[in-house]
Amino acid sequence: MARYLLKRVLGALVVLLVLSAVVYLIFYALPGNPAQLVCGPKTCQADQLHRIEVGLGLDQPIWLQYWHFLVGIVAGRTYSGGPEVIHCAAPCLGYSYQTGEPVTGLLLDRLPVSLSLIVGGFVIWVTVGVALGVLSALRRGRAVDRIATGLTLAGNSTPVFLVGLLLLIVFCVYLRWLPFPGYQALTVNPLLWAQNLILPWVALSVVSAAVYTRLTRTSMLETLSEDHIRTFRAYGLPERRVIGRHALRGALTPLITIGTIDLATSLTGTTLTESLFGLPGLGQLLVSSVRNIDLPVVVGVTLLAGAVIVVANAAADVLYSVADRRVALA
Amino acid sequence: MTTEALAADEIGPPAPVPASTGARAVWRKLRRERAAMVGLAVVVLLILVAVAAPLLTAIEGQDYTTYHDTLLNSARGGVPTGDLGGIGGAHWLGVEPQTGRDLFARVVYGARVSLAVAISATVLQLLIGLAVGLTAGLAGRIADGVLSRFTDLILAFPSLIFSIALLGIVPQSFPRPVLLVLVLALFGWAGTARIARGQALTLKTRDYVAAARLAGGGGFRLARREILPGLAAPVITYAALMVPGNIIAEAGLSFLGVGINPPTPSWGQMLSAATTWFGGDPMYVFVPGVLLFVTVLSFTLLGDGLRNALDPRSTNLSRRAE
Amino acid sequence: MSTGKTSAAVGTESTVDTPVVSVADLSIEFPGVRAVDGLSFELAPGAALGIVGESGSGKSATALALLGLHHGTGARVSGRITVAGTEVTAATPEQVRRLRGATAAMVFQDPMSALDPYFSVGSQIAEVYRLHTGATKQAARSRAIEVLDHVGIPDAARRAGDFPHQFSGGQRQRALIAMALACEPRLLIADEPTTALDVTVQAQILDLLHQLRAETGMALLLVTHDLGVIAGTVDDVLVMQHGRSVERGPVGRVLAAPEHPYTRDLLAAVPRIDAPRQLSLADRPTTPDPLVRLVDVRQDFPAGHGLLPGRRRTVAAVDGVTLDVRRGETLGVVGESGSGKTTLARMMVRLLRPTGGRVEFDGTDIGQLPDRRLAPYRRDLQMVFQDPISALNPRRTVGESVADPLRAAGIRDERRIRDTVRDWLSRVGLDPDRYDAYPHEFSGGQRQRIGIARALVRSPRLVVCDEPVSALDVSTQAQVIELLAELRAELDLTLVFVAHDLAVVRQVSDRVAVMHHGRLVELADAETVYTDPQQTYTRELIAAVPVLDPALAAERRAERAALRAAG
Amino acid sequence: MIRKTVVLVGAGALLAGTLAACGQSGSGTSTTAFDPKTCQGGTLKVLNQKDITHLDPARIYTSGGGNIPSLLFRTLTTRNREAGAAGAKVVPDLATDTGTPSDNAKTWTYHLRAGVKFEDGTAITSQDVKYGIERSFSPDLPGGAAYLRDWLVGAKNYAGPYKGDAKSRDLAAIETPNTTTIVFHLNSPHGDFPYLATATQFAPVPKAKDTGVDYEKHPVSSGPYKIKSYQKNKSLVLERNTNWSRKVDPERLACPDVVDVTSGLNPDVINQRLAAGSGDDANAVTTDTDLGPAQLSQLNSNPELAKRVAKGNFPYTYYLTYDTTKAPFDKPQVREAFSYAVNRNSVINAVGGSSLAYPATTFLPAQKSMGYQAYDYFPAGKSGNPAKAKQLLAQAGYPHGLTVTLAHNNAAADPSGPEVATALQDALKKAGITVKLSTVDSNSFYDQLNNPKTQPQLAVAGWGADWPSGGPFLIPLFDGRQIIPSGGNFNTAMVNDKAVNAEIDKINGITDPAQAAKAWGALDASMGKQAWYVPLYHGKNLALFGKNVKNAWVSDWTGVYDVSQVSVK
Repeated sequence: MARYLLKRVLGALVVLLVLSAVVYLIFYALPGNPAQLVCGPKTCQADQLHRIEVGLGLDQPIWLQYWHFLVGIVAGRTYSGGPEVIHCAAPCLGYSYQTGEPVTGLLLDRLPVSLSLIVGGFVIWVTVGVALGVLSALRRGRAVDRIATGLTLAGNSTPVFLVGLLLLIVFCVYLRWLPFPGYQALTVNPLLWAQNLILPWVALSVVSAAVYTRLTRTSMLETLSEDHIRTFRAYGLPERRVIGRHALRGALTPLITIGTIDLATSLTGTTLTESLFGLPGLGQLLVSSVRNIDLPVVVGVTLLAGAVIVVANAAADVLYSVADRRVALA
Repeated sequence: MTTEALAADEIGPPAPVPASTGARAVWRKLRRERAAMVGLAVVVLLILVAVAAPLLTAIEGQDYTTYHDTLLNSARGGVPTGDLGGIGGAHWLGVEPQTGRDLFARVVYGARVSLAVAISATVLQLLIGLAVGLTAGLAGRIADGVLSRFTDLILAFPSLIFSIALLGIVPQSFPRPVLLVLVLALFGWAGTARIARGQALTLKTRDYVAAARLAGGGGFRLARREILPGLAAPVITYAALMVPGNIIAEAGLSFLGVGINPPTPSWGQMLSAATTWFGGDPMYVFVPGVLLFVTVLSFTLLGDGLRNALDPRSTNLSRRAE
Repeated sequence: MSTGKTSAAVGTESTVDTPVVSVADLSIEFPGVRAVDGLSFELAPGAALGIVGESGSGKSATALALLGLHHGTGARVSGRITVAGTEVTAATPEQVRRLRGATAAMVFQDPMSALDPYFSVGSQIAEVYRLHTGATKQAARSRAIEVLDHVGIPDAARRAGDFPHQFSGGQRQRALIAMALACEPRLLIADEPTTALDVTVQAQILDLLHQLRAETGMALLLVTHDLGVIAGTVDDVLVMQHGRSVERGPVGRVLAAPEHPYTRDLLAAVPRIDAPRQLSLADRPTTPDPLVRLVDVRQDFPAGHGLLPGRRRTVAAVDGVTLDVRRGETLGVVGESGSGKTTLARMMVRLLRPTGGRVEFDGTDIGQLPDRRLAPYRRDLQMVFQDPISALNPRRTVGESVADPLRAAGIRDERRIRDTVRDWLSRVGLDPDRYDAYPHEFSGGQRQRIGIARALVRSPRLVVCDEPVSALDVSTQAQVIELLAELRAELDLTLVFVAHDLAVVRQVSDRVAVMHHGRLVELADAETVYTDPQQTYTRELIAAVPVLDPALAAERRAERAALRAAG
Repeated sequence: MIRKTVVLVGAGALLAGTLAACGQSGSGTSTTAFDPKTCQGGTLKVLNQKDITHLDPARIYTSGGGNIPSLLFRTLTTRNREAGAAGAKVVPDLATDTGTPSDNAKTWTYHLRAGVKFEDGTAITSQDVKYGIERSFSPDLPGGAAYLRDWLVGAKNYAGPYKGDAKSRDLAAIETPNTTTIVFHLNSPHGDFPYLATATQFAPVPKAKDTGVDYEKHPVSSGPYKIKSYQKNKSLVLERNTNWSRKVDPERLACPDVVDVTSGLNPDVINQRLAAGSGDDANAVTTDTDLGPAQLSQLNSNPELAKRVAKGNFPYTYYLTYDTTKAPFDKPQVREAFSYAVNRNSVINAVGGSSLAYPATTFLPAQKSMGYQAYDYFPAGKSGNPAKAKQLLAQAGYPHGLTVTLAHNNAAADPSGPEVATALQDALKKAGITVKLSTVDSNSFYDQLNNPKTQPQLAVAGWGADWPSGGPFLIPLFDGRQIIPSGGNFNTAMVNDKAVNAEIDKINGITDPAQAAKAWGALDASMGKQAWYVPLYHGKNLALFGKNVKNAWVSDWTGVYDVSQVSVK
C-alpha cells in the first residue's frame, strides 16, 4: 500500500509537472504584454513598464520564468516590483495582473463557491441518478424504465445552460419562487446558501443525473445477471435483500471511480453553470481572466483543476480497491 | 433474468451470436430500433438542411446578414414588433431582436457551423484516438507505456478549462472554426484511444489473431485485417455518441464567448445572446434551444441504436425484454 | 421457521415411500423453444439421481424448475413439481422461498462467480443460515465455520473471513457446498458442479459429495453432461435428449447395457482412459529423429510491476522444459489448468518467444528469431486452437480465413486460392459452397474443422493442437478426433496434442508428456504413462479420472483416499 | 495636454455596462415622497459587476469623485449632486469654492472648509491634499489619470514622495502656504482645472498613515462612510464615519447607515435581481450596470417595473473612424459618402434601440454643459441616403464603388462589436461600398485602433469625456498635437489643422464654464463640415433601482446613480 501510494504520488507529480509546463509555456508564449496589464489603463510610462517587466521577471527567457514559477510553488518567491519587496509565500502562483492579488488567495476565495455548487449538485445528481437507474433496471421494459430512459436521453441531450435558462424562466421570472441566484456563504446563512444554489444544483443535476441513471441501470442489469445473485435467490433470500444487499453493492461499486473523478472534473467543469447563474466560482474566475489575459490566474486555475483531477484519479483507485477487495493496488 | 439467461444459453444454438458480420446486418438490426431510425431521419434531415442552407434561405427569400429595422420596436430595446418574435410568411421563424436578421436563415446557417465543427472534431478525434490506441495496444510495452501515460495525461487535463483558456488567448486572426475543431479534438481523442487500446489488447489475445500470425501476416496487415474490423463496432458506437458531445461542447464554448465569432451564426452563440431575451422574446431562446436539443437528442438516439445494433449482447437483451 | 422441517428432513419422520422430489409431466417452454417436454421422475429420500444430457437437452432447466427459479423469467412451466412436500408449481412465492436453501439446496457450475465477491465467504454462509433459522449472528458465524470445516476447508475459522477471490476454484466449490449444507437440507441439487474444475479437484468434490450424502442422508440430484462423473456418484440415471427422458435406470445397468440408441451413442463417444486405443492415430512408425527439440525452455511472465526496473518479480509459466517431438509422432501433453501446457504449445510454434532456452525446429534454433526471419518457418508450424469461437475472425468469411496462409505466402491467383480452400473445406467434411459463410453460421464442431483446414492448407510439418476438442460435446469430440487421425494418416504430419483430458490424450498419442506447475513431470510412451506411471503426481492424476464402471469408480475412490492418506 | 481620457465601455459585458455618466431626467419614484431630513437609516445594497479597481485614491481613474469612492474620499471640488443638467456642474467639496484662477488661469488657489476631519478625528489640512497628489505620482501607484503630470509645472519627471532626497520628494508646483490653503501652478492655461480637482487624486491622505501600496488595505476616510469590511472582488461594506457630518459637507446626503456593495455579479443577474426586488434586493441599486435591451422589451408589460427605471445621458459619442491622411479617406467626397450612407437606425437597434441611444450628427452630445450646437451637414435620414453617397463616390473617382475593411472586436453587444459592424456593412452595401469584416480580440481592439501603425482602415469607436466639458471631448480627437505615433493615440482621424489647434489653445484659457462651452460648440460645428469622423449615435443611460429605493436618479456626470444621495427609508 505504501509502495503503491508512493508510486501514485510520483506519477501524479510527473503529470502535474508536464501539465504545468504545457500550460505555462503555451500561455506565456502567446502574444500580449502582461506588464501593460499590470500597469493599468493607458497611463503607463515606458520606464514604468520596464520596471514592472523586470519586477515580474518577464524580461527573462521563458524557461527561466517557468523555473521561477515552479520554485515559487514549492518554496515561495519574492517580487521586487513595488516600493517594497513583496514576498509571496509558498504555494505561490504569482499575482493577478488585473487586481494585483496573489493568485493563491484568489483561488482560495473562489473555491468555496465552486465547492458549494458541485458538492450540493453531486449529492442530488448521484442520489437521483442512482435511484432512477436502480428503479429502471428492476422494472426493466416497464413504464418506469421507459420514462427513466426518456428522461435520461432528454437530460443527456440538454446543454446545461439551456436547462439553467429554463429553470430561471420558470422559477425566477414566472413563478418567482426563488431569488435570482447569487452566492451566499454557507457560514453566514445556510438557508440562503441553499436557496441561492438550488437552481444551479438542479440544473447541474438534470444533466449529470442522466449519466448516472444510465450507468446504474447498465451496471445493475449486469450485476443482476451475475451468478451470485442467482445463488442467493436459490438460497431463499428475499428479493429485497438480494437486491438491496448484494445486487446494489455490486452495481454501485463501479460508480465509485466515475463519481470521484466526476467530482473532481466538476470543480472547474461547471464554468457554464457559474457563468449563467453568476456564481463567483473558479469557472467564472477563469472566464474573466481569459477575457483579460490575466495569465497567472489562468495558469493557476488550470493547474488547480489539473491537480484535483490527478489526485482524484489516485483517490478513485484507492477507494475502489477498498470497495472491491479483488482489485489489488499495483 | 438470471435464470432465463442461463436456460436460454442452454437451449439456444451452441454458439452465442457473434458480433455483426457486415453493414447490411447492422442496418437490418438498426432498422428495428424505432427511436434510432427517428434519430437517423432527423440527423439526415439536419445535414441536408445544413448543406442546402443557401438554397433554403433563397426559397425563403432571406439571408442571415440583412438587417430589418422596420420589424423592430426600437424604443423597446429592438424587440421584434410581430407576434412570436415576428414569425410570418416572410420570416418563417421570426427575426432576431436588435438586428432584425432572419432567424430561420441564422439557425440554418448555424446548423452548418455546429454540425461541421462537431463532425470534423469527431473525425479528428477518431483518427488521433485510433492511431494512438492501436499503436499502444499493438506496438509493445514501451510504446504502450508511453502512449498510455500520455492518454492518461490528456484525460487528466482540465479540458474545458484549457479549451476556454486556449480559445480566449489564441489571436483572433486564427480562423475560429478550425481552432474550435482543433481544440475539441485535442482534448477529445483520449476516450477513443482508450477504447481502441483496450479492444486491441483484447483482440490481440484472440486465437484468430494468433492464427493470422501463424499464417504469416505482417504487423500492418494484421492490424488492418484482424484488429481494425473488430474495433469498428465499439468505435462507431462511441463516435456516434461523440458527435452530440462535440455539439454541446461547441455550443458551450460559443455560449461562453470563446467559440465561433458572432457575425457567423452558431447555435451556442445565438443562445448566449438570447439568454438576456428570455423574458422579452422567448422565441429567440426557443428556436436555437429546441434545435440544439433535437440535434443532440437525435445523435444520441442514433448512437444508442448503433450500439444496440453493433453489440450482439445488448441486442439479445433488448429483444428478450420485449 | 424451518428448524422443524429441517430436522424432519434428516430425521425419522420421512418415510421411504414419500419421494423427496416428485416431478410429473413437466414441460418448460421459453419463447419459441420447448426446453423440457413431459418429463416425470421421482427421487427417494437419501437417494441419488443423475440427469445426463448434452447441451440443449433441458437438464439444467429441469434442475432450476425444482426450486421454482423460472419464476418471473418469461418461461412457462407446466406439470407438477413437488419437493419435500411443497408443491413448487402451486406454492406462493413465500413458500417457495422458504423451501430454497433450507430444505432443498443447490450447487452451481461455476464456482468463480457463484459467490458474492464483496462479502466474506463466512458471512455469506451465515447470512443464508440466519435467514432460514433466525439464529443469532454469533451462532450463524459458528455454523458457517462448522460447515466450512465439514467440507474440508483447512483452518476454517480464519478462512471464513476471507473473500471468494482468496479461495481456489475447488475451495470455492467446497464453500458453496458448505452453504448448501448449512441448513441441513433434505435435497441437494448439483448442476454441473465439477465441469469448471480440474480433474483432480473434480475427484475431490465428487468424493466430498459422496461422503456428505453418506453422513447426512440427504438426497442428491446431479445434473451433468459427463457420463464419467455419474458413474461413481449416483444410484440412478436419467438420460435426456431434446427435453425428453430417453432412458432411466440404475447407473450400473445404464452404463453397462444402454437400451436407447442415444445412450449408446453417447457412451460410445466418451473417450475412455481404461479402454484400449480405438483410433489408429499412432500406427505409422516414427523415428527417434526429433523434428522439434525444446531445450530448457522457459517462459517468465512479469508478476506486477516493480517500482524499480530490474527488480521485477516474475512467475514462470514454463519452468525449464526439455523434450523432443519426433518426426511423425503424436505427442500428447497433459496437465491441469496452470500447468503451462498451453504456453509450451505456443512456444513450439513461436507464437510466444521463450524467455529462456532453445526451440530448435529441424535443427535451427528459432526461439529468438525476429518475426521477419521467422517467415520461412511459418508454413511448417501450425496450430489448431481450443476455442472455436475465438479462433475464427467473426467478421471474415470462413473461406477467407482459410485462405489467409495462402495469401500470406504470396499466392495471388484468386482462382487457385479458391479452389485450394474449397478442396480443404470438403476434405474436413464441410460443404465447399459455404466458402462465403461467416463463422457464426457454423456449429462448434464445424468451426473446429475450419480451424483444422486453415492449419493444414499449406501442408505444415508440425501441427500443435491446443485442447482441440475440450469445448465440444462428446459426440462431436469423437468426430473431430477421428478427422485429425485421418488427416495425420494421409499427410506427413507431426502432431502435438495438448489437452487436460487424459482419456482423450491417451486415445491419440504415441507418447505422453505430463506437465505440472510449469515443469515436465513425466514423459514416456502412452502405454507406460497410463498403466505404470512413475511419478506420484501422474498417479494422482490418473486416479482422479472418472470411469464409467461404478465398481471401478468405487475402486478408484478408495485408491484416491489411500493416496491422500499417504500424501 | 489632455491625453488619454475616456472611460471606455466595458468590453466583455453581455449588456453594455458603462461606467459612464450623465443623468438627465431623474425620475426617482417610490411610494412616499423623499425627504432628505428623514432619509437616514437602513442598508443600501449595491449590486455591481466589477469591484473598484483600487481602494487607494491615487490609483482610481475617475472624475467627479467617483461614486463609491466619493463616499470615502472628499476632494477639493466635486460634481454637483443634482438630477438633470445641473449635475454637470462643478461645486466645492473640501474647498470653499471651485477655485480662484490667476495668472491667466495658470495658477489656481483653494481654501479648505473649516471643521473637516478624517475618520480618526484629525483635521484635514492642505498638506494632506498635497501629499495625496504627490503620492499619485509614484510609479508604484499607477492607475490615475495623467492630467496632473501634464499640467503641473515641472511634474514631468517627478516620481512621488517615496524616493530620492528631500527636494526631489517635494512637488514644487503645489504650494501650501498654510494648513487651509493650497495653490497649484500650471504650465499653461487650463480653465477646466476645477473639473480636474474632482478626481480622487485630490483626496487628502495623512502622511502618517500612508503605507504605500498597502494603503488601499485601509485607506483613511474623509467622507461620510468608512470601511467596515472588504473582500476584493466580492464585497465592500461601509459604515458611518462618525467624524463626518452634513454640516461640513453640503453635497452628500449619506442617507443609509450601511452601504453594502457586492461585486463580481453577472449583469443579467444584477438586472434580474433588481427587477424581481425580492428580499434585500428591494433596497438595491447598481452603479455599473445599465438596463439592457432585453429588459426594456419587458417594461411595457410591467408598469411597476417601468416606474423603477431612471434615465440619464452620459456624454458619449460613437463614431465611425478612418485615417483621413490615407486613401480613399483623404478625399472629402469619400468621407461625405460614408456620412450619407450610414444607417443610424440599425446601428442604434444593434446597441439596444432608441431608449438607449439617439442618433448623432454632431460630435458633441446634446448637452448644454458640453456646448452642443445642432447641425447635420450630410443628412442621411433614418436609414441612410445611398443614392447621394453613390453620387459622391462617383465624383471622387469610384463610380463602381469601393472595398474597405472594417475591424470589429469579438464581444457581443459591444458598440465596437460584430452587430454594429454587420449593421454598417449592410447599410454601406446599398451605397456600393463592399465592407470586409475582420475580427480583433476585444482585449487588443483599442490597442490596435489607437496605434497608428496598426490602426485598421475602418472601425467603430466611442468617446466619452472625463468631465462634462467640451474640452476633454474634442481635444484628444481633433488636436493635431495629440497624435501619438507609438500608441495610445485617440486622434484616429489624424487631423492636424492649424486653425483647430489654435482655437483649442484659445478656449483652454477661458475660465468661465458657460463661455467655454459656447466656444467648444462653435468649434464642433465648424469641424463637422470636414467629415473627419462619422458620428453614429450618443448613448443614453437607463438603470433599475430596487422597490424601496428613493431619490435614485442617474447623474449627468457619471451616468449612474449617485449613491451618496440614495435612500432606502
